[in-house]
Amino acid sequence: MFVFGIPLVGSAILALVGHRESAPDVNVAFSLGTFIAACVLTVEVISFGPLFAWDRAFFIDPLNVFIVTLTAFVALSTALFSRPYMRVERDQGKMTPPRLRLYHSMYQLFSFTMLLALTTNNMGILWVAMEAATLTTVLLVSVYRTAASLEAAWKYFILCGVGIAQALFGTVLLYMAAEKVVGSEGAALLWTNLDAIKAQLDPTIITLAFAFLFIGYGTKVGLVPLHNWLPDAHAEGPTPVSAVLSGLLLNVALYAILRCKVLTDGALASPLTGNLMMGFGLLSVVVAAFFLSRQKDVKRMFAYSSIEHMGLVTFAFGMGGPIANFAGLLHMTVHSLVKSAIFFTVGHASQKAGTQVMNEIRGLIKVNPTVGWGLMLGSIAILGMPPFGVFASEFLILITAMREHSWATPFLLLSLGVAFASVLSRVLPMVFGETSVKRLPHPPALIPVFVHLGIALLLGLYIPPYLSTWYREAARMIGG
Amino acid sequence: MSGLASQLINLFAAVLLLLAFAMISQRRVVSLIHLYTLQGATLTAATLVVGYATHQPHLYLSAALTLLLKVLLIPWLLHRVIDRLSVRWDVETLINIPTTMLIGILLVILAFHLALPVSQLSSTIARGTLGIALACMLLSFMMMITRSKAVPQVLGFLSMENGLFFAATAATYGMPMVVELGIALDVLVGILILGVFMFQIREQFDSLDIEHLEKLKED
Amino acid sequence: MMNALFDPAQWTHLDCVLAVVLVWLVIGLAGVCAARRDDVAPKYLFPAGSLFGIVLFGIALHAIFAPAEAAVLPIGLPQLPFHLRLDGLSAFFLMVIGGAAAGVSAFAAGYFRKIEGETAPGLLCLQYHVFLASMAMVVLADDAYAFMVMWETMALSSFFLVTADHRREENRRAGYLYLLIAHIGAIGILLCFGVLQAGSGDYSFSGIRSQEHTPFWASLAFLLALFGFGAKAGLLPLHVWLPEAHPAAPSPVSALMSGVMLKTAIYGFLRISFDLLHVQLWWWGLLLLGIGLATALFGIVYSAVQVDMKRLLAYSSIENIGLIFTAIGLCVLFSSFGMMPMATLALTAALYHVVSHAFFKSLLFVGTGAVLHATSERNLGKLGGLIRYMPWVAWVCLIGVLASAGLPPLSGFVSEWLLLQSFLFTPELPSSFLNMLIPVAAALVVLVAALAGYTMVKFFGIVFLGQPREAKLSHTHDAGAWERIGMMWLACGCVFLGLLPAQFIQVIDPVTRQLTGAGLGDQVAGNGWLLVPVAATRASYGPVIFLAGVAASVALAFLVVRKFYHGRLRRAPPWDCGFPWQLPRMQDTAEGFGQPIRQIFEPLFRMERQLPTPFDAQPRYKVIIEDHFWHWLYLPVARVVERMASLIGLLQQGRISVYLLYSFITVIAVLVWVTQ
Amino acid sequence: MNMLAVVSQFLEIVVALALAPLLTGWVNQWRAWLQNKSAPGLLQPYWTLHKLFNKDSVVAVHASSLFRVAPYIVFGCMTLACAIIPTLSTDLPLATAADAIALVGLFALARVFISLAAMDVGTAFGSLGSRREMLIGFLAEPALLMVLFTAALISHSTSLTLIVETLGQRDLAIFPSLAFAGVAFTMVSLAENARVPVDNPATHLELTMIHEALILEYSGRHLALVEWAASLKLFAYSCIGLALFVPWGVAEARAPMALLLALPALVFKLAIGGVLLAVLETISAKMRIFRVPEFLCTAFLLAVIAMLVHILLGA
Repeated sequence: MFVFGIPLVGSAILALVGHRESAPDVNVAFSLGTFIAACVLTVEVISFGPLFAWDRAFFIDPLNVFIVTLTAFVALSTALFSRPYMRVERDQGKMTPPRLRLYHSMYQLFSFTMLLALTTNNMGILWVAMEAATLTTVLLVSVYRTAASLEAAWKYFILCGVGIAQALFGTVLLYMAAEKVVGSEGAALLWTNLDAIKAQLDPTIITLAFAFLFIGYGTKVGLVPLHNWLPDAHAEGPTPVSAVLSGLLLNVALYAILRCKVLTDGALASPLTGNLMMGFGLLSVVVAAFFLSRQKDVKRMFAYSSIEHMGLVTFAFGMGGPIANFAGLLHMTVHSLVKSAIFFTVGHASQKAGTQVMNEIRGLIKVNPTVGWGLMLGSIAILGMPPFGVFASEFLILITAMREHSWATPFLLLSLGVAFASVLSRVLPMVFGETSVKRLPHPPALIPVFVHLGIALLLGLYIPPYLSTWYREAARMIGG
Repeated sequence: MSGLASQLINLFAAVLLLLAFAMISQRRVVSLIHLYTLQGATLTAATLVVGYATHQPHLYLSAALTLLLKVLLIPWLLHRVIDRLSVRWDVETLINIPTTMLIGILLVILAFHLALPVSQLSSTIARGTLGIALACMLLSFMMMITRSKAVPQVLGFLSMENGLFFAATAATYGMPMVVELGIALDVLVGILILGVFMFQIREQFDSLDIEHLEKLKED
Repeated sequence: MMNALFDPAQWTHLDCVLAVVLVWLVIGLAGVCAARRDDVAPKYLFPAGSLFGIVLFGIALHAIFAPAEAAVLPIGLPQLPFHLRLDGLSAFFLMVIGGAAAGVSAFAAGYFRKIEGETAPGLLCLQYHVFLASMAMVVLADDAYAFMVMWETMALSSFFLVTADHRREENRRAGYLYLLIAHIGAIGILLCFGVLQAGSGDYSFSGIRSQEHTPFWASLAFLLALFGFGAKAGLLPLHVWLPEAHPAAPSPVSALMSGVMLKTAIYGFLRISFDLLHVQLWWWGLLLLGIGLATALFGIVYSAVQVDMKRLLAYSSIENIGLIFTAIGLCVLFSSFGMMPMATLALTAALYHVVSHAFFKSLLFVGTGAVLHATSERNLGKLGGLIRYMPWVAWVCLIGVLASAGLPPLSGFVSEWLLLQSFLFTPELPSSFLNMLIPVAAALVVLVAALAGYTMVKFFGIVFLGQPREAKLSHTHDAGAWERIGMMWLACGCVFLGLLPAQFIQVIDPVTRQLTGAGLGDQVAGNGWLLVPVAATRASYGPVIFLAGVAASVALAFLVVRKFYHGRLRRAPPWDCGFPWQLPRMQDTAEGFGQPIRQIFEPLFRMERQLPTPFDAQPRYKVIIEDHFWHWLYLPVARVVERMASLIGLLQQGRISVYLLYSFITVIAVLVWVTQ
Repeated sequence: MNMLAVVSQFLEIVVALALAPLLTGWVNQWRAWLQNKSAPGLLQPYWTLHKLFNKDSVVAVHASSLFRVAPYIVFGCMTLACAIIPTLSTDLPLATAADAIALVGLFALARVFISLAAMDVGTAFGSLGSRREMLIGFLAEPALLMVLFTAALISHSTSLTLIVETLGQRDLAIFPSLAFAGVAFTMVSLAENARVPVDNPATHLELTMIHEALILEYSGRHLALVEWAASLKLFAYSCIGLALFVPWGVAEARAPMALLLALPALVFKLAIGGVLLAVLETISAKMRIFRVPEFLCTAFLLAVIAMLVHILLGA
């Protein structure tokens, strides 16, 4: 289980040396290691099927292994991106060595908690990991120690803490329901066991449990109206953190919800979970779209776009069925790729302009064409323009919605249109036009951006067969 | 025997609920912390009883944990914080106390109503207590909403945690050990971070009034 | 299979077309790779692209008469790989794309030599060829997903081309408006497909074809298609992007957008309403007729009052699209009453106009491009007298102008002639109400055609004739070799389409057979140079003889005059009415030329005039003409969205207690909801 | 197409070229008489043309070749127009090449060229004239076409020869649609041929002139061609009018005798028409240029009404 061993060690080491000049490279190195381990793991799972570790405390199946790989990958590229970014921050005096040390060790610790949450088989540990993830990211968000970042971190902590508390209560209830069936020992919280006996779980308790779990983890997914921490945290933290928040944390939280959904669906006959998820998903999409149309701060805007897309994914999983689940997983993938890519470019852009206010960022394409085009293409992609992958998943989601829940289609399309208009009208003047800002001391690392966009593009035009089988497997597991 | 135990547990549950109400109605920060300590103590006791009644050794451990954390460590930390920051008063609440109480009662009713079907199914000796735990949770949630200073908010958060613990203990004889440990760790780290935050907030806004924390919004 | 792939002898038409598309993409990539050297793209790549345009033209022309071919590419969604199909309809539009692209690319080779705006020629080359390729793929696509992907790729690439010179704010605005409306239209199309598949979940066109729709769902699909494709084609009231985007783009791109891209919208509309839908209701036809006529009239009237030459042409494109939709509407009307021969006639008119508009409008746009290059002036008020300095461009443009004015014996006239012929059939419709309505429609069509003449005279007269209104114009240079070649190709297109309608209708014949089951080919074939769409006793038109007649009498007159009289000629200054201090600036202006139109059609405009008073120190006359639809449709929508946004903004006022309250209420609500 | 067809076609063109100036002269003479002026001789137009052909043509220094080509093209268009309108016979080879719509297109072609030529010199008058000419044009053309459509609907054909044949064979029934069409047509032809009340060929008053403003820069042979073309246009319009509304006496195919009879009939009809035109011009007053659109819109509406009436009453 190198997968989360590496980052754990990494965080420990970086906690010591994180302030050195070489720290970013060490950071990258550890992320790389994690990624390689994840790839190995993936290969194993693809070849030998689901596997357990440490007497079934850990458990890998197609569903989580694909998120594991994604997480490791995005973590790696973000680490790559943060090398020059943090150097610039340090030169600009925003980051002092102790803060850098904190940042790096927390970064690794964060990816550790992510992977732990993903791979654990124990719903309790899942909760612990999520809470730990919250704590680490709180530190990451507040790393600048500015008034704004403190406020953001405070809100983030309180809101998510409360939310997570709900989730804990849900877990308790789940445990309570489970132990009636399997008796009270630790095994009663192992997801695999629960999955095996989910049909016998008591409906009323499970219903309550899911309600709490959904609200709890839904807070971390950023579903409206539990989303209020999200834009602040994204806007005020360092950009790499915004990238991982959008790209990873939300995914993992959603993953937790999915695990619970599987159990609950097994226990209940009613489409309760589906309806809940569809309702909140739709609400998030619509509200976020309108929020998008009034943003001034670039990172804040893309944070809202994350809310919108998470809502879309939640809606997709809520609809269920092979196509919708497939689409949801696909959308998770492309969203975290594209969104993190966008945050990379945005990071450079705002570093150049020295502000995150969109009206003061102009003519990127002139200063640094790659950043400009990266942001342009990224936004185009995130807005669901073909030939990028986002369109593929949105297409699938929409056609499923048209077939099964046609009442929802107008809302979805309306909000997609509004979102399109809003984001495009902000991004165009930022990318195009004239400007007077100069280049940065450290050349930005833009390979990640274009790698991400490239993959998204590929997924839009051609989904390799093993990938699609893998998605299908996962979709089936979610209960397609 | 178990009858006695369950009565005891119900008693503790009632006490917990009482304390929750008390916390809502309490204005002074110091006494809030005292109440929180009491809550912790009650929780410990309840855990012990349950553990004794059901012969679940690991509950003793968890009771010990609770004692360590919620009766000794955290209150001590909080006391240090408020001494350092010299915030002994939380003058005004956002909603005045009587209204809060009324809403609180409604919440309790709701919680019982929700928990009733569940607790009927529950086979444990502490059947009625789930509703109380839920009620405690909701009450402290409401307390977080109504308080406008940082420390009381944190206290609300913590007592929420207590409610959860009680639920875990009463309804399921506690979570698996590893989970308990994890949760405890999280709570500890959380409270440490919060402490640090309060100092930072203080030095940023030279007050712990979270009305200062309203800059980030949709304008 | 593999060896078939490597042996061109075994290639089907579809393979060839795909090969051309690939080559275009490769050329584009080559442009980026060679971005360092600004002369590679113009010198080699664009000519190559133009060459393959001709190739595509040839293949498509051949494929029209061949049986339909289908293929499935291994790319796309797992559930829905790219289906491709090359049938008569798509081949026809491929021909249009290839033909126009050939000329325009050749012109572009000369045009993109200097860097236009900010985007380097290499990158432009990529965007340009991706644009071409995506248009070709749109007409090939045979399932919803492939269609949507290509459709949006087309919009995206053209959007980047429109914003090529993004330093100007209005260009960015134009690009934004364009992409936005294009995207909203695409949403409409997507919905339309959703309705068409009728819950079967099969999004390949063959699957959609096999569905049966009730009139209600069919009508819904039809309306959605009308909305979606109308947004792209520039139908009222979704036309607003067109006059903004066309001027903003580099001229070859405007030529492609106006000449070809709008036609892909026509293609999509025909594909859905004739191929995928099996029923046709008479009121659809009426609706199309109404919208088409409104668009045509609106377009030409606005075109007549423009002072920017590219805007003028853009509005004239709106007019032509309107005419095409009028013809389609007539066709739908006829076919809904089962009068297939007449439907075929109308459809032929529509398709004929598609091709001729593709040629003459591309020609005119590249003409403006040449002028823009030479003078860097788009404002009619600052041009004039260019026929003396750039005679090539002037005379070639004259052909385009005559064609676009719908004058015999050029291409524009043929399609209008066919359209009017089909109008003359309407009295045979079974519904008297329609019979009463149609003559008015016919009258409007004629009015539009006549106004087109007015507009084109204004365009040509003010740009090329008269005296140069600016001093700098007197040392402008004529177009370069590549530009001339491109323009000549397009001009030849106009002339041939004008002179050989009978022959060209043979090309349209398979398409109409596919769509309406009938064709004019056999009918027309017998009469040699004469075009006899229905019967010799009904109507006939022989452009060649016509031209011969005019030419003969011109020549005769010339010879006779020279023979019996003399050819003496004296040059003298023109008569100055006894006022010798005349300046070129005193010539009639574009505004002046449009003034009668402004007066007659006043209600159609939203004008704000600024008239000088006798006491002004510097008297100035200003008139701003705006589009009503901005104030009727677009601004209100924008306001509504803003209102919603500001309302929603109240949700987030930064107070953490309120946020907690949200969560709290949510918890309670969900709990209450789940427990019952 | 047989010999006779060729002969009649040839004959028509010759007759048109020959008679057109005469018709102009005839109208002018009558107008003068009606206005108690001493009239110019009947053959005056011929002398004018002869004189103009003999003069040098003076061309503006910066006039382009378009300016010099235009008169020939206009002349050619008008000749063709006269060739396809069945005046003497309905058995015309050329008529198959251009039907009623093409005829209107032909007029439009001529108009566009003359207007462009007028703009070419770039004097104030030229562009003013061309603007007014196009203004009249775009209002008159639809009206004319509507008139022709009415006839076409009656005879189920847009080919002029067939229209004339169908109309000619009918007995003296009154077509109400044709009545409307007739009025509309008269108004249109007044406007198209620069006649009072729309334009006054006799004056060179800047504010009012249209046709004269167009050709102001022309002189010598070019002017001669333009003038000749103008009279050809008048001739053509009169012939259309006659063909539509008094189609009797036009020779059917393969009837040599009728062909011989057709000429005097045509001359007679033209003479009457000319007199009527003169009377019309005398009794009506020149209107302001801004009134012209209203005038023509009326014509346009009348023509449309004519079509509607035809569809309504089937006549």
